[in-house]
Amino acid sequence: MIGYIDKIREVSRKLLTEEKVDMVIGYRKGSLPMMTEPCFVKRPEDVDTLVWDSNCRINLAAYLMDRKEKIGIIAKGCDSRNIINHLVENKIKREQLVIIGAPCKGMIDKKTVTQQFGQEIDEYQETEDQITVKGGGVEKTFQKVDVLQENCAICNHRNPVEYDELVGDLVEEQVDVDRYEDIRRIEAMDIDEKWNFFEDILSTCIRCYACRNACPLCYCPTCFVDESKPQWVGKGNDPADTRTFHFLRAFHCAGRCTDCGACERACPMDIPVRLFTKKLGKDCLELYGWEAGLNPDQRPPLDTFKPDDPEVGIK
Amino acid sequence: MPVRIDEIVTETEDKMLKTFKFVFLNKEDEERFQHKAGQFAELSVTGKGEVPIGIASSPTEKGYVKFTVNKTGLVTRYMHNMKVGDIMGIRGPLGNWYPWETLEGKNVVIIGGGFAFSTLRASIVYMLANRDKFKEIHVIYGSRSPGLLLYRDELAAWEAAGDIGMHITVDGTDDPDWKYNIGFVPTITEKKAPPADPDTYAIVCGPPAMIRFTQPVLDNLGYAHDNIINSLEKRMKCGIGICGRCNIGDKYVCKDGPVFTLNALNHMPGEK
Amino acid sequence: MGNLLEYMGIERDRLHFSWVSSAEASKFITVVKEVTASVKALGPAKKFVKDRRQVS
Amino acid sequence: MKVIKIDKNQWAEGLAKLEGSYRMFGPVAVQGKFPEFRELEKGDVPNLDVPNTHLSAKSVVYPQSEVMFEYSLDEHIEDHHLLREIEKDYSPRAVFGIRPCDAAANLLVKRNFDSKEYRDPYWADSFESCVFIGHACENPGGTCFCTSVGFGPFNEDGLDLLLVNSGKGGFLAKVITDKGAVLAKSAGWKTEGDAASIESLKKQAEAKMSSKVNTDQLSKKDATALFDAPFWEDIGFACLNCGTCTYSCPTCWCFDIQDEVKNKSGVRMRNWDSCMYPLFTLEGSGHNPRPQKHQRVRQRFMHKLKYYVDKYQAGVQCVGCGRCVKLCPVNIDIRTVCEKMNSYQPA
Repeated sequence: MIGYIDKIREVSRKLLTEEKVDMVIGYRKGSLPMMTEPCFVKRPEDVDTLVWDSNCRINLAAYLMDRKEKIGIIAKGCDSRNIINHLVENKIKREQLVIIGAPCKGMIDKKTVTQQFGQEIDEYQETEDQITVKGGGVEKTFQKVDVLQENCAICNHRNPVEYDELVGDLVEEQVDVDRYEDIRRIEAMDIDEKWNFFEDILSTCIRCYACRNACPLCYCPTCFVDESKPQWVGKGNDPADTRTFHFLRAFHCAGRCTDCGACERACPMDIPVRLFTKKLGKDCLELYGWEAGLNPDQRPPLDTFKPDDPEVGIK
Repeated sequence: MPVRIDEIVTETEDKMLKTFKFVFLNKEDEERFQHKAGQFAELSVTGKGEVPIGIASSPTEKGYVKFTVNKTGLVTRYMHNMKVGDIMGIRGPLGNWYPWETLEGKNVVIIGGGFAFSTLRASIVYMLANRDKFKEIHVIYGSRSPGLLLYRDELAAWEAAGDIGMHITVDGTDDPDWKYNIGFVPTITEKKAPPADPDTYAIVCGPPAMIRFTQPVLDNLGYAHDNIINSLEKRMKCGIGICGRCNIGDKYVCKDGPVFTLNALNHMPGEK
Repeated sequence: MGNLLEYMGIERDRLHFSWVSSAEASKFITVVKEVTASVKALGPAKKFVKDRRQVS
Repeated sequence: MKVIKIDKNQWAEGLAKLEGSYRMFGPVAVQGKFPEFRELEKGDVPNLDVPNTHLSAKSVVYPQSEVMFEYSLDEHIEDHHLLREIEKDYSPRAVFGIRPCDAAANLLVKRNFDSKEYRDPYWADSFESCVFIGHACENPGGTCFCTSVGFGPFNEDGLDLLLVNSGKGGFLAKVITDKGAVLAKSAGWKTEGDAASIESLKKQAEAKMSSKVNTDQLSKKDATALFDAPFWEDIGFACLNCGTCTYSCPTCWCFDIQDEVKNKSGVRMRNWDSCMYPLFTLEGSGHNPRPQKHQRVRQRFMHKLKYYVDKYQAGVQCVGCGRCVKLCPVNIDIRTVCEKMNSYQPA
């Protein structure tokens, strides 16, 4: 994965020079160690600003919505699945896109590394399997597999699902991952335990809606929380309103969420909001055998009806 | 300031605009509410919220205040279902006003369109009550059709009185008895506006498209940008310049505006 | 929806789904009886209830 | 100015004494959660070991949700549909361990909420009820740049007392205002301390500041030229409009006003709002003067680094706490943006 960048720049330069695309969406170096910043490149001579490392966490599909240009876009497994979502939901046209596939072995979780390092990180380096961080006169090396983002660690679609170019060899998919261990643990709780569990994790929510805004699925012109006629949910930080928001947001992502982790990454309070969306992912998988963003020609389960759909709880 | 709804008049045939006449519950509030034409106030409906609306009555009309309210959002929709006698609130007056200190002794042409005519009505009534303080007064007012004109009875009365030049226009009509102009406001402005003069001021208030197309007309006529006065609109909440949303550059439309000369607007970032 | 509500800690029996045609009067009665009975059995909802917010 | 020495025991005793006469606020660190700034529960002590709270301390003076009025919609009640003022608790508050950046931020925000023209009673009353006991930063973080915006790790603006670690759980406290002196007296802190050692610690801390930003040219720039500068699309591209920067910022003050009704009784409240959201400026007509996300990003930076500068002639609306830099999920960095604005020359 470490060597992708030459190929990324080469492909981008070619696409821009031959005017096959108006812009390439990728990542550039961040101002902080272990950070990259999503960016666009419009001129072939600027492609060298593009970078690639294990900090390219952001889901670039979030930047495609309603764009009119022809776009080259770098896509990991999750990005490509969200691009497919956009195609299915008519948010962008396939002809507009040149998907530059980047088979992914998972992105590093900066929060985990910072926590385990226990110091402010001043410098960062990585090799194929390891990362090394320095700061405060201390240096520490981690195995990448130990510090992946949680959603990357349990990812079973690391290769781009759809692509026009490929910047590296396809990687082996993880087959034996248990994606829903945490969900089952909650499912096993009794009803009040469940309630209190979520009451606790949502107690720090500041209702900034960062999870929604960062989500590549959340593109409604007016979100239900912003509606005033009628007003579905109160705008203060009352726990009942907060929970209503999280519950409904998750439900709006049912059958669409690719577990890209954008919501949790954006949450300034580190609330594990994926616990909601993953539950719905699990239900969709178990009830309808569905995983989102794998096929641009297939409608998602919640907007189709089949006579043999399981009728859960319908009397 | 608590007020009671004293009268509700449906202004337009699409029933989207109603004029509310409020009387203050407390006499002291009435005395404290000293406004000038061009200002606005926040109308408050408990349980729904507040909405910033231009004051349609002139300070010379005593004992009540009037607001013309377009049915759009949560509060205005609710207001359209309220009845005479209902209690609500007014917070104001807020914002600045048309520069009456400057306008005295000058020619004034008022150019308005659609339902943005309410503070212009206040201005006209105010000027008529102080008619000797102003030189020539012209009013160019247009709407899409005759049924959408606000204050039709008053328009007719002003026209009949003859001490101001009234130029009413509609974009189009199939009414054979329509006796006024037909054409867009910019076109009528071109024909009817008085010639530019350092002593002639234009007050322009209307939908963005009207303002955009009237501007070149006034430029052609030679109006200096200091002599063109605009009134702006923004989403507002506090009305006193502290909640942060209605700024253009370092000016808050609710407090430093809504009235700006075009010259001032030219020196502000283009976020209108 | 029921799944997610239950997952969050809302009693399953507070939410019911049913298909009832306009011609199925007796089914409608049965369903309503069932719903009211199961909700009554649960008692008043204590979750998702908004208290008067505290004044700070 | 007086300097007092407080040892570990005196500190604990003092806090206990103050508990009776002040509402106590301070940083609290709960295992597994971010350190936050809030009102202390009885017997809790402020945790002064945390580098800085995750979100700013602005909520002490300016809570995220605050009820302003209440009313009844029940027509049987005499004052139905009329707003009633709410009794508020503005008894003295002791705010322990606020960092100099957050304390200075209050003064910046004060220009908005408590000016010659308008005095916001909720903000101003609550601000005036506070005694701010600051905690100097001996080890500023890598994203801190307070010294670049006119403040510093030992800055005293907006503080009544400044605590400096003196080892072994004790402090040196610099008395800055009378309010601070009164608090120190009622806590029983009176041993004279060494003012010179504070000065030397201050120099050491300032020397550790690694991040520097230039703001000197901002006031000279033309606002419309900066507004029309070509770099905004590039700066704003990555932004997800998540609003984290505004909610974590100690100097962001924008709010929204909302009514909430339950049965027949309702309240009018205000909540923090954010210029990152499209709804912030959406007008009733459907027109939005800032429909694009880069326009909203531009607004935030222009407000902090240009409009505020022009309006008050008192520097930028930023105290260099670095929270937005650290928390931004896409690494938009106000320092980079500021440099771009500061060095911008229109073509």
